[in-house]
Amino acid sequence: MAKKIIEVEEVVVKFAGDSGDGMQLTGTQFSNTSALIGDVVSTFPDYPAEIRAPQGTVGGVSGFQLHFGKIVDNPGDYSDVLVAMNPAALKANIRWVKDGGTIIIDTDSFTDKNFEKAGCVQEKLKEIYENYNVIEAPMTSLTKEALADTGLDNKSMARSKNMFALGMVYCLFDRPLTHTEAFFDSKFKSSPDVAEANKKALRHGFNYADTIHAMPSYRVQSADSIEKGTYRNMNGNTATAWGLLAAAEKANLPFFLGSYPITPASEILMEISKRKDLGAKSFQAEDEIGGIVTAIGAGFAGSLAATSTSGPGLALKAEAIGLAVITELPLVIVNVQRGGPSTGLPTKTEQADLFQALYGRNGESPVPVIAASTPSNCFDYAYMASKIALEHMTPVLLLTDGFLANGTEPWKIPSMKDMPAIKTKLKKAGSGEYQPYARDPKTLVREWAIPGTEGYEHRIGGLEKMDVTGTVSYVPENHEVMTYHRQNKVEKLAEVFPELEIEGDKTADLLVISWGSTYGHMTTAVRELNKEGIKVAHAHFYYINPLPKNTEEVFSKFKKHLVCEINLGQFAAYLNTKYPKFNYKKYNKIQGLPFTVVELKQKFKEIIENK
Amino acid sequence: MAKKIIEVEEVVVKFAGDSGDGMQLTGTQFSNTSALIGDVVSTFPDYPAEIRAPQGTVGGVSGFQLHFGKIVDNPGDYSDVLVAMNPAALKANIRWVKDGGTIIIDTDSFTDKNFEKAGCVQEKLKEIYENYNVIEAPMTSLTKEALADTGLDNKSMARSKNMFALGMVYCLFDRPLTHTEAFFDSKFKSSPDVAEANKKALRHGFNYADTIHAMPSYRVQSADSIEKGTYRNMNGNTATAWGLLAAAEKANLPFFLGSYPITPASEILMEISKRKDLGAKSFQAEDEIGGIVTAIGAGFAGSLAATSTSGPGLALKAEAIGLAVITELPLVIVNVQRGGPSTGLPTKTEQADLFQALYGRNGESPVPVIAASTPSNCFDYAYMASKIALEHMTPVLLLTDGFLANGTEPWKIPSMKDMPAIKTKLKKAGSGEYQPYARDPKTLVREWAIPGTEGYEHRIGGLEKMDVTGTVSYVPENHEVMTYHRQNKVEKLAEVFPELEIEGDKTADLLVISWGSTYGHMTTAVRELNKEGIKVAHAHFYYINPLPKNTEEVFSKFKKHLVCEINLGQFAAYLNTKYPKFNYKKYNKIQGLPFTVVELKQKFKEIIENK
Amino acid sequence: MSNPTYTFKDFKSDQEVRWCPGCGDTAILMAVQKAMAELDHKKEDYAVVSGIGCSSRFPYYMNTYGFHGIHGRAGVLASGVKTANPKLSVWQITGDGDALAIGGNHFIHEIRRNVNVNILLFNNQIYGLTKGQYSPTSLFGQITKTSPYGTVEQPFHPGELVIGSQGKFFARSIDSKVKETTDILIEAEKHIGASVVEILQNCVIYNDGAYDIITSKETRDDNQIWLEHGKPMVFGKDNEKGLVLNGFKLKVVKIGENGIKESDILVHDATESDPSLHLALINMRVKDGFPVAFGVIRKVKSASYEMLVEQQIEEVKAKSKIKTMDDLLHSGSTWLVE
Amino acid sequence: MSNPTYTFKDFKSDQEVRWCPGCGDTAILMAVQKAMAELDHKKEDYAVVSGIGCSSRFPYYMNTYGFHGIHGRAGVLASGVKTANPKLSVWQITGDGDALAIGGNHFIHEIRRNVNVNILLFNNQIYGLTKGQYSPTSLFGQITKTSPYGTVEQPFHPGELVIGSQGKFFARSIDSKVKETTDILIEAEKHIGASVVEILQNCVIYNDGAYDIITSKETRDDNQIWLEHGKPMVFGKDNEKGLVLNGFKLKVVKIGENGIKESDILVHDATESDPSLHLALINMRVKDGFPVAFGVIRKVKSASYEMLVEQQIEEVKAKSKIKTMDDLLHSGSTWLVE
Ligand SMILES: Cc1ncc(C[n+]2csc(CCOP(=O)(O)OP(=O)(O)O)c2C)c(N)n1
Ligand SMILES: Cc1ncc(C[n+]2csc(CCOP(=O)(O)OP(=O)(O)O)c2C)c(N)n1
Ligand code: SF4
Ligand code: SF4
Ligand SMILES: [Mg+2]
Ligand SMILES: [Mg+2]
Repeated sequence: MAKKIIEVEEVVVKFAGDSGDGMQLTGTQFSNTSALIGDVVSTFPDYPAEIRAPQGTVGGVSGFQLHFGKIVDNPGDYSDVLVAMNPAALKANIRWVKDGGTIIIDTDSFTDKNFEKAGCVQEKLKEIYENYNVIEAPMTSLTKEALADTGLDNKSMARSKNMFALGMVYCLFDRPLTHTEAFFDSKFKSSPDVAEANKKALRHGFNYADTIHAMPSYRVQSADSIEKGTYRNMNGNTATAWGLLAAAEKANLPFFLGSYPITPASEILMEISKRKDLGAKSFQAEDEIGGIVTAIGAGFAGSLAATSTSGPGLALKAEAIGLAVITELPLVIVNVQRGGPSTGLPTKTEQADLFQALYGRNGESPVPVIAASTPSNCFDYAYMASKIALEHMTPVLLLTDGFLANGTEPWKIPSMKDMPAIKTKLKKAGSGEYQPYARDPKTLVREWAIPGTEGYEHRIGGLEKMDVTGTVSYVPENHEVMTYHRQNKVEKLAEVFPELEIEGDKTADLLVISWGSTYGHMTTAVRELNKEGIKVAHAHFYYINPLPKNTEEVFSKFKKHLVCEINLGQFAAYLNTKYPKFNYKKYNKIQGLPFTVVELKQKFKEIIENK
Repeated sequence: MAKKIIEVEEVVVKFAGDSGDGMQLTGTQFSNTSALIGDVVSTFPDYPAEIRAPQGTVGGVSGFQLHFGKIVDNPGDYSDVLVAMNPAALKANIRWVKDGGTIIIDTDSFTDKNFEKAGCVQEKLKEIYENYNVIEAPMTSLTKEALADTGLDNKSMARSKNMFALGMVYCLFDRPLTHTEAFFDSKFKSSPDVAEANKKALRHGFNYADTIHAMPSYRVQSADSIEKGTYRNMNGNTATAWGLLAAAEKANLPFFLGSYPITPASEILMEISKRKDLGAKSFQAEDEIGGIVTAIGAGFAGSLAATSTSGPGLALKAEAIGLAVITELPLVIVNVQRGGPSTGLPTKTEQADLFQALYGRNGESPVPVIAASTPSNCFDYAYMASKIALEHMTPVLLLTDGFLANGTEPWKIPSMKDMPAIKTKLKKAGSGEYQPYARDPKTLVREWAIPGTEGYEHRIGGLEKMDVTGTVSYVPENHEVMTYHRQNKVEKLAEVFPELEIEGDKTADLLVISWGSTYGHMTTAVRELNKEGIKVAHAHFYYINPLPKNTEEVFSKFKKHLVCEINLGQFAAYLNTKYPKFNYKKYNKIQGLPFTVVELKQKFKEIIENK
Repeated sequence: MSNPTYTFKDFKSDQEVRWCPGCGDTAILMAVQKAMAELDHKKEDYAVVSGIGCSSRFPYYMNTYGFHGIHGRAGVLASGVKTANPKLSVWQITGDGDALAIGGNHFIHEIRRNVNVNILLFNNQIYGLTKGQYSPTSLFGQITKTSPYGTVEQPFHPGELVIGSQGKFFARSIDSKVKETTDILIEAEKHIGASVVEILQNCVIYNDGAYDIITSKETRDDNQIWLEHGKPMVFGKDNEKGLVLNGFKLKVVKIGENGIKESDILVHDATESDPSLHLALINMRVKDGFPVAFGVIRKVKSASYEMLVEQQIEEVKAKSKIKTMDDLLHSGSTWLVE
Repeated sequence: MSNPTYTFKDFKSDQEVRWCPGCGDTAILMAVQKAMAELDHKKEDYAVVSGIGCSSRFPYYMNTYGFHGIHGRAGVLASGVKTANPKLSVWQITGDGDALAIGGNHFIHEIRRNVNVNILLFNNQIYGLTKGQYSPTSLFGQITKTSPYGTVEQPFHPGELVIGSQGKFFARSIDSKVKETTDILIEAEKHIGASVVEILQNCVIYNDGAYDIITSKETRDDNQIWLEHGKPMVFGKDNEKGLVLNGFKLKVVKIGENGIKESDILVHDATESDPSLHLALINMRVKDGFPVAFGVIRKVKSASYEMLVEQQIEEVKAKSKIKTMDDLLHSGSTWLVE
């Protein structure tokens, strides 16, 4: 796959609407606020060509584009976020929105009449929904509703909808409202009700975006020379859903998802529920426990079964994961991490469920853990998770996070025939003796006889089972035998997992270490430093339990080891349990946000210099 | 507290009943079976003095005592397990049962009439229930029921109840039935129905003990010279319940337990539900989640609140523990570990929930973890857990296990006035301004204003909160601040935790390391080796998160470190995350059983010799 | 000590209400604040607890003690608070997802135990906060984010589930009817035991108009019946329609037609302990030609859990010799080592 | 392909039955084995799943595919198996603790969804496996290991909860009545949708005699009524008693007394979709002077969840252009890089 970079250090936002919609004011407010909190900002207002173009037409669209971030030196070409107050604004600006970007629309003005005025058709919208992260808001009516008790007339109320829009964008980027509020207070000193109305609309917009768990789409772009092929945009949650479906098709098994909605994982369930066309079954359970246990039931019955959730939901599934471990059934558990603890910051990203994924169960219950690193490779790792689950008869935990789930990037469409084969452990009727816990001596994997298969009736369950025969057993030594079987079965996966690779300058003293969604920022930081002549190497982990078998060997080649994570150092602690001989330094950030390349580079340099 | 040793390497069992009850046969079968699986056995049959003493009288009691284990050279003085087929048998033998030992009685024969014959009164039984682990079984009727379809007459059926009793004892000690089955097959070759009946009764007894989750009481005895004072017998679960109650009384708070029954933790709930006399409230919830969340509610409302469970239940509580972490409410979570994963070996002991206790939650959610080491010090650590929870406004996890829960030992009764003071963080009405998340700068602890207190109305919850004020906040930097506050608050406990102590020979090269219920075996093994002139030192951990602040210093004094656990090495892995510079060797056992002193000594010697 | 008098404003917290403009939750907030102002508790004695959902943000907007819990656990949070301190007036705010999906078990057990909590179920027939997936009260066939081809599940009827769980108090209201809701809430608070108030709540974003057939100007007179204990069950623009028994079923009749007199109309008895008729009233639906029942449908006296707990404690305390921890420590068999 | 004929012995597994001698579970095991032998499925098409409890050890004793799950999750385990493979005959074994305490939520949702599973609820009004704590069906005031002074909670009535959850099939039987239980189980299996069969089960160890008042020789004729669809609701030694309507309530009458004729007696209609009368039948209790109802009390036709899922899949498949994963990958907007 082509290398990717992530450029969330700088963001381009465009506000677009009718000339009367107050887009210039809106844009100015946003840039001032950004500047005040320390961003570099570059702006580009574009007024309609005609002075008095008819309302609602493309000619009448007024726009304000701004580019903000740590290092910014132009107003940007393509925007990450477009606010379109009407169809004309959308039509005029859509081709300048980055693939997979976020588009916020005022649904109230997306009427047939306005489409007509803009000279385009409603149908067009559908396509846009597919390729962008569209956030809908009936801004006009919500603003009116919000201001209903201000005593303002209808028109004046509607005029504040630009502030509603601004509030939403403030929410997406965690901007404080204070600057704009102060602006209105001073501007409308003499008519405090107008000031109040605008501030109210602003706050309501902010709250609205918060309430509906609106999230910005993280944009990811291919950087290196692009391979030939057919491409599409892909976000992490859809990629995950599709990866699972692809594995089921390849393995020639029905697919079953048992799940319960939770931000930011709900889209996986939403996507699978669309896929009735491929025969996929989605079971929206009453809770997360129901989600995983129906999946375990479906796995027992012969489906490729999965469950999808985020941190609080994973906590609820802990007991049932243990059941899948001891019954040695295939199951994929997708955890889309978000900011914690508890409900925490549900719409933000974090990598703090690693400990939970590795250790969050009673007893000795080992589970393979793998992690995707870009939105589109969620497809590959969801596929791999399924392959491991089916070939090794084990639950597998796939970690993604809010950053990947909502991130979008162009993706070269794979062909199903090129996907690696999946050889299930299905026991065919009439294929000789069956012992539920007899194992392949090399991989320690048991066979899968599913209900409906004549002659292989047997019982499984959560009580410890006798080696080979699978009857209930309390024999002390047998428990030890089975505990090691389960442990070794997972550890042996290191034999089939790909080896750890090093990117960047292999002669460096410093190896920076990462896993999961930090890949893009890490690799960019390393590449940029290398270009600047600073030596640094990078090891990124996709396979976490077990670790790639050459890990120790790779680590040994470097003098310094820096583990970078969006948590307080969970992977670093885990590495200590496996390879304690290295002295891991840590770089952590826990703000619900990804790293920035700038801060990474600075940290790397610091470490390199402090020899 | 006096040093304790645990002598589960050898067990004394006595079968006692009427002369006609077949106790000699029963005892012989047990000793033969034990010998066959490799135990050393010493037996002592004692027949009634009179040849034909009246049925049911003390004079007519026939007994068979046997002592088995790894090192045994007499039939034992006091028995660990007494099987009493009638009141006379109980009366005759009760004073030879070790304090807190297990007594299995055939309730069918404990009739008024039989009590009269034995010359004692029903009431006596009550006392026995208090001081021993009594396992009831209507053996006569269950045996008859089991043999109902054998065609045997009533009397012949009843005669097999000794085999039912034997089956129960086999179950308690995981003995195979095969030897006794073979014995009957050959003895009653000519009347296979009789053989069948006896085997059936045997199996039913075994299954019965299994079904009702019957567990042997582990016996623990004081070894060193006994301190003056008033003593009583104490088992781990009662001690835990009483420790919690004592803390509530000392802190002058109401006590609330939210719980759901689960082996081997149910007795804590059972004991608290008896304690209405002390005003304790026990809430038997619909599930474990209800158990902990009612407790969180009670903590919010101003009680010392606790929840008790075992591994699978702890898994279900994971999400709610996170809520207690982020709301910073006092809460004690008791986890009585059992054999896992999943349902695993519910009646057996294990130490494999350490990872879960430390890491089993979403997000960064640190919780202090402490562990008791003997049945009676469950009282002290339950008390300490409560003290930490109340003084530091945090959930605290107390780990015990099946071995402690069911273990009994003599215990010097403390006086409430000598228990350490507990200073709650309760905010009194009219005591100035209140900010929910303002903290004591030294300990980082917040104050506790409870509903009903005038003027301090405020809101808490699972979303990230603004530092100091406690309003909902999504500000990135604030999340980082709060995450570190929570982390540091727990880490600062090392300041108040007692330092790690070393027992045994401080000049040794080898430091053996342990935590939790292995203390007794470890300390005995160390002392015995020291007596033999072999140098070995011992560090036992009661405080696990955070670790005592002198841990590294203590470890540095030794060349070799051996971590011994009843799991696959969880504490060793945890130590690696904290002090990776030591090379921890591991000794693990995972058979649902405690270590034996013999195997520990052997292992220690091995390590010492392989320099 | 007499309680201060309050106005609803005393119950407004300083946090800005963050629901979507037009969301039915806002009106319910007003009704709760008004009810509390009229009731006889001190402000600090109110505890408002919730789970997770749009509706569950409620406690933040109340100037009382508040606890925003975790998803589905409002019922046990409330039960814990009330059992620990029976003096508090405990209000539980929960959504159709929070109470009936993930929290279904706690909901039915809280009702069975009859914990004296006011349970306000905001039923918008959708998961609002997570952006529009179907809930256990979404209609059969409803198209939502997770049922793009329509659901294949029959919804729960909250009232029916309350009856099935031994419920002693059930009332129904509509978000927009602030006055009626206020009155019902006051009655719910005064009732001892678990009082469930289902409030039909419009989610303007993900399920707008779900109740139009009941609430719209044109249909509301025919499609709503407001029950009052001791009053005949009449409805319609001029109260010209009513309910009568027809074997073991209900039937809508017109007064004056077919010889029906006003005295033939059923009189509402909310206190009847047999649940069958209440169930029939709860189950009336527009699609079957019935008006939907509102008001206090069921209100049956029964001891509440936390009171029985207190009572048992008093009884045991009176009898037991164990009064203190020291007593307990020395109870049973002990021995002296000298 | 005709199915082999079986005897109940074909369904015995080689594992020894480990329940206490005399435990009611043993008789139920026999009834299930007999029912399966009579039914028309192949042995390998039975899946028997359970939660945790004495009763939940059941699958080990059946020579079918079996899954002993975790506590409370029998309902979702069964739902997953059945939804994944609707061809299987799925039997769920669960106790009063497993189904109604920790598993209460899955229980009510499984019923609401109407998943075609046979749900056998072994109600012994106690937690057997964990040695005798009270369960959600334990009687008010019952003394158990966790209620040494008597419980203060009203029990659930499983049938009532089934009704509250939109239940379409509910039957009641007694462990000792193997023949009757067998017949009911066969009817439950043939019913499409969630069929709940509550079996009153005696726990000889922790709650012996809980049902004596219903089952003892002296009282059983007066305290049991076995309902049959289409038959009058009569009971008593000589069928001399019966049930009639009394307003919205039931009443016990004696045929021949007060001018009551046999034709006055209610005729049982299990298929009536309105649940009110079924609820009243379910709620009859000895202490109120009623016999306890047994047999198939409610059996109403309704599409089952997994069938509707299959149907929707077929419909969508027929319409959609996406037939394979490759189609999906190339659907929507794509572009070519050459
Ligand atoms: C354990 C857990 N699972 C899932 C979620 C995601 N979640 C939050 S609110 C909600 C549903 C809300 O629906 P409802 O209770 O009806 O409230 P509404 O938003 O409609 O008022 C869900 C699924 C969560 N926060 N926690
Ligand atoms: C998560 C979890 N919580 C608690 C338990 C302990 N437990 C096992 S069975 C049981 C109750 C059994 O009662 P019931 O379902 O009525 O079955 P019975 O034994 O009476 O047949 C409990 C509480 C468990 N195994 N797992
Ligand atoms: S999404 Fe719906 S329920 Fe939530 S605040 Fe908005 S209108 Fe109300
Ligand atoms: S404890 Fe009760 S329910 Fe369990 S097997 Fe024994 S008799 Fe049956
Ligand atoms: Mg809702
Ligand atoms: Mg039971």
